[in-house]
Amino acid sequence: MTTRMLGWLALLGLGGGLVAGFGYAPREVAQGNVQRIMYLHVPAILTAYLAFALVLIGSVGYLATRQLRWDRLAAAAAELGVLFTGVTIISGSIWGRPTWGVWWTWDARLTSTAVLLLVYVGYLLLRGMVDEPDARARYAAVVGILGAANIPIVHFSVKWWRALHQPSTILGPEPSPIATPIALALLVNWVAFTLLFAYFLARRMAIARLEEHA
Amino acid sequence: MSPMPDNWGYVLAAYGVAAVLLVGYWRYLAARAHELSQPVRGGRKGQA
Amino acid sequence: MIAAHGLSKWFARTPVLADVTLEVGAGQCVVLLGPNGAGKTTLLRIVATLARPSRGSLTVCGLDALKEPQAVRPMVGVVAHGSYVYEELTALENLRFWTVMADADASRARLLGALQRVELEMVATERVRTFSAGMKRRLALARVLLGRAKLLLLDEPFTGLDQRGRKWLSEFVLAFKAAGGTALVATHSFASGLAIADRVVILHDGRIVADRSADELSSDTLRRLYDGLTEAEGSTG
Amino acid sequence: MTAYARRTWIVLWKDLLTERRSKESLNALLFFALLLLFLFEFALGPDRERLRAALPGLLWLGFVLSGLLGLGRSFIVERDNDCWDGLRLTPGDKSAIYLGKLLGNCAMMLAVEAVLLGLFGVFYDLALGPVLAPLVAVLVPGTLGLAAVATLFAAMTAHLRARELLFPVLLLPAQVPLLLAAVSATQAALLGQPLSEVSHWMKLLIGADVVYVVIGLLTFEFVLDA
Repeated sequence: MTTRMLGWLALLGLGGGLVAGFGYAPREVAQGNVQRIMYLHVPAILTAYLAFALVLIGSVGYLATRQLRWDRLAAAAAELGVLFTGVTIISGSIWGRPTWGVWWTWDARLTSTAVLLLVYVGYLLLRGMVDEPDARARYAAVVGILGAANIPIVHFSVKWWRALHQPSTILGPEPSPIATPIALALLVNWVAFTLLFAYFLARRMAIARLEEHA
Repeated sequence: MSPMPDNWGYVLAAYGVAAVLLVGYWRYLAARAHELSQPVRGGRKGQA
Repeated sequence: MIAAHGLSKWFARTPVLADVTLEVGAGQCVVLLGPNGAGKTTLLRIVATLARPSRGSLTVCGLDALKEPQAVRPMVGVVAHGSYVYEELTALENLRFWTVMADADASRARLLGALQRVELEMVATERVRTFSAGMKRRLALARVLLGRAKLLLLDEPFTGLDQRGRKWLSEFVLAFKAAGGTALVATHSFASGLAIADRVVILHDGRIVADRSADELSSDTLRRLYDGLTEAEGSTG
Repeated sequence: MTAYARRTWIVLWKDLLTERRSKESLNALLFFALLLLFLFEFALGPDRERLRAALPGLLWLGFVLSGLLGLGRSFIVERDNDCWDGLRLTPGDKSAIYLGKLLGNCAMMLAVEAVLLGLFGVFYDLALGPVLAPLVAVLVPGTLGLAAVATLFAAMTAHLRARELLFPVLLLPAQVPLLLAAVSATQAALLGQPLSEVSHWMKLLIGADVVYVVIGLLTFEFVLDA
């Protein structure tokens, strides 16, 4: 079964990611070992963005074809997007505590990620409250499209809003040039997260199919 | 730029919470799939 | 006029229509009978393009109603439980709204003419809030008259009408038919239904259990047929 | 006038006429705006300077909360007598209905905003006269964006069980960027700064308006129609 294979592959990747993040990559000079949270945080947010892109694709696909498999894609991707956004925010918050001294700061990136989380939690709540599969798919698709179109608007508004009150965050716009081993460890973890995402997505979509026909 | 203390506790916490979330989701998927693969009990006839 | 083949509809996992095949020729009036929950309203809504069947094919006025609902809509006139009227608007304003929405001529004279045909010209500038159910239904029929509908779909049109109102409505349907229109009427009123029907179709539990020409049915035989069909199965369901 | 414009106009006409006769939403909303004013006062204390500093935020909070109440109801009138079905059966482009509803909602929101602004002016001794023009230049695009998304979501949630809950839960996160932009631009306007100093916010407002209205026009058909 290919889904099962994907699962083992993801597990293998995550193992490799841990080895790369803790064994191979060196201790970062400025931040110390706390920086290793990055190997969790960055792949998680990249995966979340992949998920939200798939929500958009599934939404447009459903409205164009009216085939429920597109809706299943959007629904599964949204759920996973929320999951990985949650991982992103929690790991970012834990990283922020020793780095900034606070659990939560209205940093531009944390804030816009939190807004995204709220948008897609709303999406999932909406899905839970419509019983008719066709209406649920249509409404969800509209929210999915609007949510995706909103991502850049949210991004810029939050960035400018922060710039207004506080010119630059401690992290700066981009963390200073990344050393090759760190970049490599990030890459391994990113691949592992993408595999895990693909595995979850396949299983979630299969379950959605069963739910429809049950 | 002074090097920061190691803070392994925070690293562990971050990975721990992430593991709980991801494994929790995986178990939820497994439970749901198991539930759905069971034969439907008691064919209740619905009335419109 | 209507050619439905194998229409099925589920709400969630509950089947409401099961494999309904129905043909209605132009100029016919077909009456749908059946107990509550038999699927009459669902069938009408599907034919009206207001709902999509889970399975099956549907042609209305020679057009594929599932692929081109937009093309079908100008040709069907629907009067359902809700009569599509706004309570705060007057009768005339309601007609004006729907006529402009349908992109037809909304001149005052034409709207008043339609109100005259449904005998509402005296209350043309009264708010619909004050209307009885029967008056609202007549207003809805005036809306249909102002369009280009060739197919009239009525859902329980006799409910809440007195003797005179039922007679008036029957005459309205017969006149619509005489003018070349087709009608599909869902009702549980035997006498009123039979008075306008060319054909009677009985629905039960989402299936067509009888399809008879109205000529061969008297009110009594219809009642016996109906009771036999709906009770026999009803006891097990 | 094209058929599209005629349809848009008749929807707007019907909604405004209904509202004028029933006064269902507007009266309650104006009263609600007055209540908000008192609430803000009680929550922040009588310190006038503090209230003034928070004014742009409070103002938009008031608009958004009124919007949640008023805009969320904008399709309720279509539920009575199944008018919803009637709208679905009308031929032609359904986005005309959205546009008409959107214009009606904008009109209602702007009326509430004008009153709320006037109340703030009286209670907090603001000289609104000189800043009125830039203020309007911010209020109009801000309101349009708010109403564009709200109209779409109101149509969607109109016949759901938990409408009152779901509508704000969907609308508020989507409106964060608009709120940030509008509050910042309103602050500049109230301080008498030229709007060119906050041109990035104005561009964001207008850009967001375009995105929201276009999505509304394109997707409304799928919200309305089966």
